[in-house]
Amino acid sequence: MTKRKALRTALTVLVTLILFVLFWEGYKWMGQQTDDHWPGTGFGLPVSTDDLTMPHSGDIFKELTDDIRAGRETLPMTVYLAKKAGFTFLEAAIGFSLGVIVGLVLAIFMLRWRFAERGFLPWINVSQTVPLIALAPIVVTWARLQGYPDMVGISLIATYLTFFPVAVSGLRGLQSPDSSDVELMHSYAASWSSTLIKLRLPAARPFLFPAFKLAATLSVVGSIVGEISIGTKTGLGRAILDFAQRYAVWPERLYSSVIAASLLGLFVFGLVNAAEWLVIKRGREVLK
Amino acid sequence: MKNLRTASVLPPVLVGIIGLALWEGAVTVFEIKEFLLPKPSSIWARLIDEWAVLRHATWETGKIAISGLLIGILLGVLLALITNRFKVLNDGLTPFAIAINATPIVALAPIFNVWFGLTGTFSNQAVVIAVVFFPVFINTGKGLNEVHPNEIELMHSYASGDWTILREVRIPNALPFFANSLRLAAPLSVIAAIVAEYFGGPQDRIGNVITSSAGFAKYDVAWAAIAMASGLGLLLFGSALVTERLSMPWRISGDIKDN
Amino acid sequence: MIENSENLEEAVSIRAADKVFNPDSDNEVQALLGIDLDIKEGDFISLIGPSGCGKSTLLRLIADLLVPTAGEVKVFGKTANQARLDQDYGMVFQHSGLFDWRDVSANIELPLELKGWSKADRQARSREMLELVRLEEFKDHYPRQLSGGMQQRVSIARALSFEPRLLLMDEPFGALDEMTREHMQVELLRIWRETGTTVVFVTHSIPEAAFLSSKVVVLSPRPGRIHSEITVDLGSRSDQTREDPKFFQATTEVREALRAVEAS
Amino acid sequence: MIENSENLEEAVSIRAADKVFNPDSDNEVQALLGIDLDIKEGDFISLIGPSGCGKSTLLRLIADLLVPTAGEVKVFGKTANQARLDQDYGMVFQHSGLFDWRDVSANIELPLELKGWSKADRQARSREMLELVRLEEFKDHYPRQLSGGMQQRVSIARALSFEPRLLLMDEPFGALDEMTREHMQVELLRIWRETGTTVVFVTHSIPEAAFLSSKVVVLSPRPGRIHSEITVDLGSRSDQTREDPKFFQATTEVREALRAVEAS
Amino acid sequence: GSDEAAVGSGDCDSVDSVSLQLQWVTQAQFAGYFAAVDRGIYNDYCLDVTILEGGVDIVPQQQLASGAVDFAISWVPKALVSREQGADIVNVAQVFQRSGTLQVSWADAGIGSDPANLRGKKVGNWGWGNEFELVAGLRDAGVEDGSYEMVGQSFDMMALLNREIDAAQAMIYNEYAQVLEAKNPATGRLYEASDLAIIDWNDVGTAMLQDAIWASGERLASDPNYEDITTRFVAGSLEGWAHCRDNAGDCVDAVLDNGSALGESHQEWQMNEINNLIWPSPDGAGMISSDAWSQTVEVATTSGDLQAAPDSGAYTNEYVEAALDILSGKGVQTFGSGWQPKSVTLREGGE
Ligand SMILES: Nc1ncnc2c1ncn2[C@@H]1O[C@H](COP(=O)(O)OP(=O)(O)OP(=O)(O)O)[C@@H](O)[C@H]1O
Ligand SMILES: Nc1ncnc2c1ncn2[C@@H]1O[C@H](COP(=O)(O)OP(=O)(O)OP(=O)(O)O)[C@@H](O)[C@H]1O
Ligand SMILES: [Mg+2]
Ligand SMILES: [Mg+2]
Repeated sequence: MTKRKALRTALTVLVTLILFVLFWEGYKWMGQQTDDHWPGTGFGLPVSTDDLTMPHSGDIFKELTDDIRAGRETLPMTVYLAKKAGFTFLEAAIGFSLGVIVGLVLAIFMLRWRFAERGFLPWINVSQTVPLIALAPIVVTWARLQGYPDMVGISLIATYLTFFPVAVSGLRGLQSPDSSDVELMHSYAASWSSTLIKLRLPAARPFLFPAFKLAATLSVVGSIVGEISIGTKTGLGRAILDFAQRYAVWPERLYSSVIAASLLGLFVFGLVNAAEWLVIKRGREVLK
Repeated sequence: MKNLRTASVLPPVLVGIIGLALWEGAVTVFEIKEFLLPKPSSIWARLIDEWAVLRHATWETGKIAISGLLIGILLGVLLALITNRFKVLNDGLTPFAIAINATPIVALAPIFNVWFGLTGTFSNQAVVIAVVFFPVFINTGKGLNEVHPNEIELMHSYASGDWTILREVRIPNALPFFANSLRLAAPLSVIAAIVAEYFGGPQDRIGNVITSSAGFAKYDVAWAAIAMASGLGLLLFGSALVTERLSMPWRISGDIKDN
Repeated sequence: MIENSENLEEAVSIRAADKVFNPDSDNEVQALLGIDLDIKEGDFISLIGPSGCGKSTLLRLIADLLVPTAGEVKVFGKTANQARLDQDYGMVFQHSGLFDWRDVSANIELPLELKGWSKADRQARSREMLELVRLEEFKDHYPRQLSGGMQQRVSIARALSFEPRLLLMDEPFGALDEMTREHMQVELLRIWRETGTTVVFVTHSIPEAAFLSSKVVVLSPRPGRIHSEITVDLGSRSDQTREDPKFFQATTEVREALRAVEAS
Repeated sequence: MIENSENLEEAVSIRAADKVFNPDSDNEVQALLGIDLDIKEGDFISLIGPSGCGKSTLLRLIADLLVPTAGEVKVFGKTANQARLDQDYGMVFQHSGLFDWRDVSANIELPLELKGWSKADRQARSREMLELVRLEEFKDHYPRQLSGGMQQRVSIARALSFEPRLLLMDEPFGALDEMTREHMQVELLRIWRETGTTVVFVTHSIPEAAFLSSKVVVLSPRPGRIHSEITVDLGSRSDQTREDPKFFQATTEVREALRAVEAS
Repeated sequence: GSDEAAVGSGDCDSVDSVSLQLQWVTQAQFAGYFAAVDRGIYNDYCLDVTILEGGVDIVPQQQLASGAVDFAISWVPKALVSREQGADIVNVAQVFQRSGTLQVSWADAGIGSDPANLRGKKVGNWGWGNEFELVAGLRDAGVEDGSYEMVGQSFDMMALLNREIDAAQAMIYNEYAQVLEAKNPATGRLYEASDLAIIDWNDVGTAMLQDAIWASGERLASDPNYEDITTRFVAGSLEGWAHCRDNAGDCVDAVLDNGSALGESHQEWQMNEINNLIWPSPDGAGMISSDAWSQTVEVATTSGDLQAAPDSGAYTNEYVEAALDILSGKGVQTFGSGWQPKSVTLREGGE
């Protein structure tokens, strides 16, 4: 049953992908015929269809198999991007772990003191409107003065993006148990901390996992942005920056690096999905 | 009621004041250089000095953020409605929505600049739309989908068709989910608009004020601009909350648990 | 229109109805098997039986919310589908199923709105209905501001608003406490008497079935079949009836039928 | 330790207890007023009364989940607080309150875990308890995989696991259908007889109160007071008892007391 | 440290670790430093140099002033504004003697090489302080504020290629080459220099000093060891640049080895143009010419970007002079008087 469903999903994704490519090429073809106008009218198309603005999808995929010089060696683009993605994944993983810890600590802090909840929650929101450009120098300077590599600074930037959904949803999750469940723990004369560990944290999991999924993609975004912001030798962010600078001469490369970033995002999303299944759902299906 | 309002306004204000005081104190005591992290008092001074420029820049950026936000919301809701109607699309499109969401703005902005042009506003609006659209689409879709089967059965018992069910059940049911997505999307629209401005376009916007002052390590001006941006974000967040309250009278009046 | 040859006094008539869920799959369930049931106009029928025996399924067959796998269901001599399209019945679910976003009178007016009644007519009818269920003062409240019992009364008012000839109720009082429940039972009987509708009532409660019905239908599970039908005659019932030995005897009779069902 | 002068046979003794919620504010509620109640060891007491009359509040006072505004509550001669810290009672809530993420035996072991029992001891005890409530085969199931009645039995097993001398139950069978409910009542009586604990049982159901209790305490609302105490003596009860005229008489007595309460 | 006689000989008692912050990612613009690391030149000066690449949000002079790095590469005007903000930094070697910034337009647009023709045009620039020369040039040409439209550019040259803007800012060693590596859809061949017109600020007279090595003023004043390191670092760097002048191909390799994603012909072009900005150095490489310095300060103060002229501590030739002494002792040619730019052929995509 679930196998069949997975197969169907994979199939629909594939079909959507094919439709998307057909749409891309169809639009491009139409624009080429009509000199970027809607057929039969004088109205211009919103996006022009030359090979620089919209490279052929085939060229983009072909780019993935072409070689690129990376330092002392020359690699196929897929391997090159995979290596960069691996590095970014590492940063994202650190950022994600730290973000989850910070988010949970904040959530627990706000759970414990109602005043803290009211006082901090709006500011946690405000924090996300502060652009990284103001924070990156502080983070990097701090990390460098401590003697840490820049990768730590990048992970901290990822942390800054990931802690937010975890703190907000975590708080809601920790507050989710029924008052009767809390009373039950109270009736056992359980301490605040054992109530937290035995009741609130497990009860928060249905709220936490969606937040983790969001946080996971955000940790990738944060790492890429951090790489671009701080500057590293490697990572997908670096690839995107390099290729973005060279868009005018080699647009296919930017597209392929963006595709790599999206795939990495999907991958971490999938990882959290799998973790959720392991932690919450396995063995607990309701037998009908 | 009045009591409630002070109770919900006082703590954040207090925390804000204490936070700023700690910030000011830390910069002073640890002799943190102002070109790294300026004092709130210097930021305030710059805010006053540069008010005319900042106000204009905030207004220009605000227009892009708000229009992008509105279009993004519209698009998200529309797509949610369509995928709800045609379930197959949902399976196919959700992974793409996730993929777009996992694509950082810095990667999208250069491409959108090429697609939609550098000199107009649409390339930046498109970045805002791409960022806003995702939470609206996912949440609203969830709200439209997760309807109590009883309510559907009730409508069937009235011999209602899909459209009536959509209007009478699914849409009202999705409102709280939609409202929740607005809370997320509102601050996001501001940051997206600002970051998009780093990649070119007209130069009288808040993102340019931030980059050009940060480029010389004039971080007091940069932070003054950020304060304006945060204000804009808070304003949009507040509007989202007000819209939520106005559009769902049954929620505030009924929820005893909320108090 | 082809005149139907069946007796028009028959409100519901079910012949050899089967219902199989998820046929030909791993989790096939034979929910109902060979159901024959006739309900006369003006009857008050209760369906009772262990959990999962198919009570709700049977009610949904009558409501045309489910289609029988075999056999036929007629309502007022028409197909169940036609009866649904004609809005011949009103339905009350276990959970009141009110829409949170509509206030009390808007909830009651919902079916009338869908039928295209004018605003004035709708308001007049909803006022009438609110009077019937004694909630006049609460017309502008939202469901969440009402107690469970009040919500259930609104739900009944909604089902009655367009004067259906048949009322289908799936454990409508399940969520209420005993005192409110007993009160609602008396109310329902009053409404039934006043409006003369036919009622099919699903319940888990033996005293409730005995107190309300002119006939109690006991179902046996796996697959759901009709085990027995018990006719009750308590005359005109009031709260006093519950202390009447005849009522006590009726409950005992139903209980024994149920015990036989469970044992089998 | 100061020796307590009260009779040690008294399991619960409440003197002139008041409970006011949100005192001195707009939404002040006088939930209980001047409650005097003595419960002997080994008693089975039911609390019954209209919704909102303060039954749950009274139970929570005994459990020290709430503190009385005035008056005193003693449990086994100690303060209620001391009794809670000593884990002298087990509590069962209306909704089973099992933790979804723990399987059946882990749920039962929860209070033992909190008391720091060793793993082996916990497992031994949970096996014993599962036997008592007849769910041995379900030890590895998760709550959602069980029916409501089974969940409620797990919840009772959990409350009994550390052998409390007092069992406080707040409408434990409220969510069950009538047949399961009657079955659970018989089970509860068996457990009560076998373990000899004292039970304080909140219910909405008149037959349930009459069937289970050695004494039914009827509360009147706004503010909650004790209206009357009705002693019931049905001897050793079984399913047959429900068809016994003595049972019928007891229910009638309770119903009349309740009606008097509602009228006032 | 090392004793006087041994400086630059690779004969070290101990090695000092030093970090250098660049303004941008690895490319031939920084070839001298990469070559000095990879070819062991810094080792000869008993230095272990770590090069930190720049990022979009990293301000090198700020990293230097906050103590996170030991030296930084930054443009003079930007660094001076930061200095006015309280960053205690000193220019210790002016590596680029000339400005590499151009304003590029299409030959057929009629803008040519005269900034006055930018009136009424859409003028691209990067912001971030890269626009000083442009603004000053327009002012000097009598093009008043508001009579042209300033438009921010992305990193790439698409806005010019799509003719969305009339003139784009470009570094002669990078973006300008990018245009020449792109295919002209009309001809199917690469664009040629004749398709383009350039405004060169060196010719207009508003050019400002660009890449220089900056050191911490506070540490120079208080730490003799840092002074010593500064001299050795400047010497090693200049030797690296001299190496690149004489062995351009080797330096392109060093840059590519360090992971630049730019293609080989593009890097060759860049190396050639960078050399052209450094050599010849009439006063010796790295020497800060007071004329060029004054022009830079004047342009920046007139525009108001700088409030006042910096104090005399903003630059010093003390360390360059010491370094040049060492280099001449080693026989390194530091004037480059015989320098002649080569002609580099760009291939499609810069490969
Ligand atoms: N939509 C469905 N899909 C599959 N099986 C179903 C479905 N609805 C009901 N069933 C199965 O059909 C049988 C009868 O269910 P039904 O809900 O009619 O019982 P019921 O008598 O109303 O029980 P209860 O008293 O618990 O409400 C059960 O075994 C149930 O699991
Ligand atoms: N935490 C509380 N805060 C304020 N008022 C409360 C609180 N708990 C209970 N009350 C009020 O106290 C009164 C008694 O409530 P209680 O829950 O004890 O009634 P009950 O008899 O258990 O009712 P039910 O049968 O509906 O469970 C009610 O009016 C209720 O609204
Ligand atoms: Mg049912
Ligand atoms: Mg209660």
